[in-house]
Amino acid sequence: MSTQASSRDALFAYALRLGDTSLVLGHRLSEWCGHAPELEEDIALTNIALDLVGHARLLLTYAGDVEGKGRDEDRLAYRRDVFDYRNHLLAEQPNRDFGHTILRQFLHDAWAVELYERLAGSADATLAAIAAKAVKEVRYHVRHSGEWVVRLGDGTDASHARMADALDRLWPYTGEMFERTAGEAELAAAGIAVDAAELKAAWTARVSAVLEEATLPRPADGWMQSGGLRGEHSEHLGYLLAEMQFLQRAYPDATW
Amino acid sequence: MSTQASSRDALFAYALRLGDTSLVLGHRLSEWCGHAPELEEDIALTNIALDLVGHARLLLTYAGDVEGKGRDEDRLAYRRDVFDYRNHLLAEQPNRDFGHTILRQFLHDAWAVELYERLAGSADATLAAIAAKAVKEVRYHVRHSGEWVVRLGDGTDASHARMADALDRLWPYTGEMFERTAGEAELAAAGIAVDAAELKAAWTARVSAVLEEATLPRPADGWMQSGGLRGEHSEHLGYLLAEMQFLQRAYPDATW
Amino acid sequence: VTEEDARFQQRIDNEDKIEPRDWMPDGYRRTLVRQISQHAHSEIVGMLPEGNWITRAPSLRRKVALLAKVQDEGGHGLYLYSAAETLGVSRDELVEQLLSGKAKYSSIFNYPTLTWADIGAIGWLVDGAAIMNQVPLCRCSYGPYARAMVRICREESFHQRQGYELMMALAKGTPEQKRMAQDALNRWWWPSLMMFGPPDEHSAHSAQNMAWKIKRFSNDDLRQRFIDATVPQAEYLGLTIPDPELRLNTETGHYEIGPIDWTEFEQVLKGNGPCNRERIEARRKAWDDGAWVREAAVAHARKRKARDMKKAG
Amino acid sequence: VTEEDARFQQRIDNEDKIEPRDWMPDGYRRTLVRQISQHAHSEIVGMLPEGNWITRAPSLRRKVALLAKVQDEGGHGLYLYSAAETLGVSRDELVEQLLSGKAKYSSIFNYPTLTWADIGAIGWLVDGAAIMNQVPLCRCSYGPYARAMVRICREESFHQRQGYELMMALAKGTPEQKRMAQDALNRWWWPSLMMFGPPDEHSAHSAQNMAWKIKRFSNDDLRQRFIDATVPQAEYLGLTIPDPELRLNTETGHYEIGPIDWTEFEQVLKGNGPCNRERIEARRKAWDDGAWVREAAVAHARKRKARDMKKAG
Repeated sequence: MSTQASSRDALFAYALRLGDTSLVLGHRLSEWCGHAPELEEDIALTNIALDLVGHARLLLTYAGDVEGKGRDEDRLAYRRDVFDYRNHLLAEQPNRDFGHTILRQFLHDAWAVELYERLAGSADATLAAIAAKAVKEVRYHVRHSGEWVVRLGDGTDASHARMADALDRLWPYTGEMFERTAGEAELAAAGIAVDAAELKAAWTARVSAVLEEATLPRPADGWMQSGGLRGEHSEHLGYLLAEMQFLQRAYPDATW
Repeated sequence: MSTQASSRDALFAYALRLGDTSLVLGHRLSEWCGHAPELEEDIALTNIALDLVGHARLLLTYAGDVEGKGRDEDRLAYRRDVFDYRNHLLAEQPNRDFGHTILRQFLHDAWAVELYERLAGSADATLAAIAAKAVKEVRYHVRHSGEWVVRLGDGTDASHARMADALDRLWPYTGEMFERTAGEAELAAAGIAVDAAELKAAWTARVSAVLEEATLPRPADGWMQSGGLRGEHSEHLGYLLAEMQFLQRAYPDATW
Repeated sequence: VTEEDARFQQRIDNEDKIEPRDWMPDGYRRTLVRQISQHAHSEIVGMLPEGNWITRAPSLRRKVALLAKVQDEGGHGLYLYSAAETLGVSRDELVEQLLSGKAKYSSIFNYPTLTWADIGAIGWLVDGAAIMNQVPLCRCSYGPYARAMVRICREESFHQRQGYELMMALAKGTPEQKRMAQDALNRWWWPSLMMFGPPDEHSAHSAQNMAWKIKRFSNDDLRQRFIDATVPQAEYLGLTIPDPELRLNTETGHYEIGPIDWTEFEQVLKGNGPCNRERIEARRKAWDDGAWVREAAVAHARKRKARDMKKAG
Repeated sequence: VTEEDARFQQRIDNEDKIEPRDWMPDGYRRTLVRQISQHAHSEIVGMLPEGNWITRAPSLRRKVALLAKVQDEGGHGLYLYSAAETLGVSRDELVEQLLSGKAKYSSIFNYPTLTWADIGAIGWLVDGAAIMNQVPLCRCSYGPYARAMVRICREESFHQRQGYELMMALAKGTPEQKRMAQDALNRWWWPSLMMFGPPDEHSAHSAQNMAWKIKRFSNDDLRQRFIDATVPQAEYLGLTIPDPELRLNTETGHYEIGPIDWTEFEQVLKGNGPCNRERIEARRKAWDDGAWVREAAVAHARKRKARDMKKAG
């Protein structure tokens, strides 16, 4: 019973990690809608945002089912405060310019594609099905964001400088992607989860190749920021949630 | 009974107009805290923000008393959505640069000082007391913001251009200060309120003198924006409220 | 009237489609460029008021629907710019005209979205009015425009149903939601009616555009159709049209409305709407902030081509 | 040791106050400039984490209190820059050093404020620790610094009581509020202990600063005082200090704590704290964005002076 409870907690935490990261990153991308550098890219970013919010819906719904306390996707998305969010810090970093946004996206996508490819073979049928759907979309995302990283890194001097700055800022947030949630190792051993720590090599290879093509030197792995998986976020997430959750908080009894 | 009710409604609306305008403008100023062009000004802007939020507390408390439904200052500040806010549109305009902020402040202060000087003689003892307290502070505000308008208008070419731009943007929001809330004319006739329409001449004289000293041509009175007194705001207010109200909305049962 | 003009008019009268490489009168080309680009700009600027609620959509389902809708509008902008390009004008030129204020876009997008209900009202009323205007354009004499409109109308009518469904959820929801819905209807009703343009007696170009089959119905006719379709929908929602003079004329079967305040319309057209300045500034900022990205993309493509040629050589 | 040095040390030993125009050793001056400006910078940077919650304060009463508190910190910055200026260094130079990263500020402000409870925790713990450090500075041998500290300590202790009262409201509030308070204590406890600096055996300059009466107690002594004062306060709040090894030594009467993770402290010092970059960028942005304002003020003052002289002449 206690083992069952703790493996349920672990699965809940795992689904939240994936769902929250998708939701917050999708939110950040959606902030671009109507404001991108060109119309085609406006449509592309919105498309990726749509996919990510779509993944978040599936994952949060599943998290709610696993938890078994009757919380649905909206309850989880709209009624948790910052310290109950489990997204990667990378996802909540502000958009800054398009270069930062697309690099943040690429660093995430390179992780997500490795993750979902493996998770599609999960012993957990729901996770496997979600991953199988997501991986097709995420393959497109990583190609799209990777191409932009190359274009902007190996574009003009000005664009190269912006991308180098973005890389310098965002790199310290990449370490967290390879941390484990509580119980994740056990879930992985049971064939349910993918152990995030094991994605590091494949991610590094993928990212290195793109950065090289983009003529951007890969930063050394220095001190890494951490905290998202424990609910210790940056100061940015609180503002994001205040905006996102306003209506559900202001009209708690309403159905939309 | 019906007259009494309608004069209560009018007084409620009037107190909200004054209270909401103070609160929203104080909020905007408070966004500068820690970010002003120099330390002395950081302290001065915060001081004015403090005064304005202070006025808002008195006015909203009184509005709640007049309404008689048990709403206190926090209930009114934190639990009304955008269409129940009655502030001037001028107050909610975003800060942009320091020049816009200080000009917005001056255009308001020049109105507030005329208003409170007259309102200090109100037949309503509470409004009279609030106004008597406020007018002392507002006299300092208008001197402070007016001096900055002069300094920046008659400073460098760059500062002059910024102030001219600010004036061009903000002028269409000044007309609303001389509109009346429902029942305001009747309240004014009873010696309770100050009829906003009657402040126009004194405001214009005060503003014209400062603009002249600032070498800024006074814009023609063209089409004026309107709506704040009817709860029809700009798109900015919703974001301001989502941020301001987050904790009260997220934890509705808490006392802070 | 030249012989070419007469032959052209004959083709129009035969309901032939005019295609990009066909001869056409300068006036026809100019009118189409103006109308199609104005329509494209409206789609692009129209992303802003709705985009304003994406980050605040009240459920994930609604958020996804709104994202998809705004994305569709971007897509419509793309088709329409392409249709305009077939008439010999580049997208960059058209964008330049929008940003400089030389080109217009639909005035309706100069109103703010203040509450979530505005998203419903835009779908129901603004898209509804747009469809009334646009369905006849599917039979427009200029082929590329007509074909773009077929696709656009299909998506717009989906948006319109979605908007109505959103209003329904509010109108049947809590008292606060219903109030929000009514408030949105109050604010969007009159501007929606103004979307059909000035009354026929003040409408320029109409006769020529009718003859060219760019326009097939008069402003007032389309407005009346919209009113007749919308009033019962409002009733079904349990919402009140903000017009005390509204009444059904049982003889004609049409709803009659009170006078439209055209001064407001004129002011918004002249740039004095609540959001004119913000809309254009938002587009200009996106364009200016994106300049380095577009330049880098061009520079990279050039580098890549040079490398490929070197390899091939 | 020169005769001047000896005479100076004699004055210090007599508890004389050193004043700006008095002779002083270069090392004394340098140490004071470094310490006072670092202290001033800490006040200014310290406005940011708390300022982060002004727009979200949960009641108007709390909002006013927080605004006033952050304003006080700006005021402390002003006094301290003035005290530093008496040593022959300008405020602009000092600001330059902060913005270039040459000068330090207290590392505690490189942690984020994540919830409202952090505002309470900062008042209670961070201001509490600051007071422990600062009260002895009211007797510092350098007069202007000592006098500034008297005023600052009075205000800080008001802030500290306010912070504790805020924590009390949370700790006695709803379960969610209590959880928020505990979470804040968990995150701020160890960084607060690190505010006293490295353990005595690793602390540079200490002996000289003690002799000069710039410093009067060792880091570990002050840290222990803080722990002894704070642990019972946490108990009174019903909150748990996040240290499983914490225990009261009944013989010494002091609380003993588990080992402090100095690697984290080192990383934050080195610039790798959660907010180092953001804090300095926020200050730099304020400074850069304000350049035109400061320039205009100077230009205007010059114009005015020229006009006044013309009038007078």
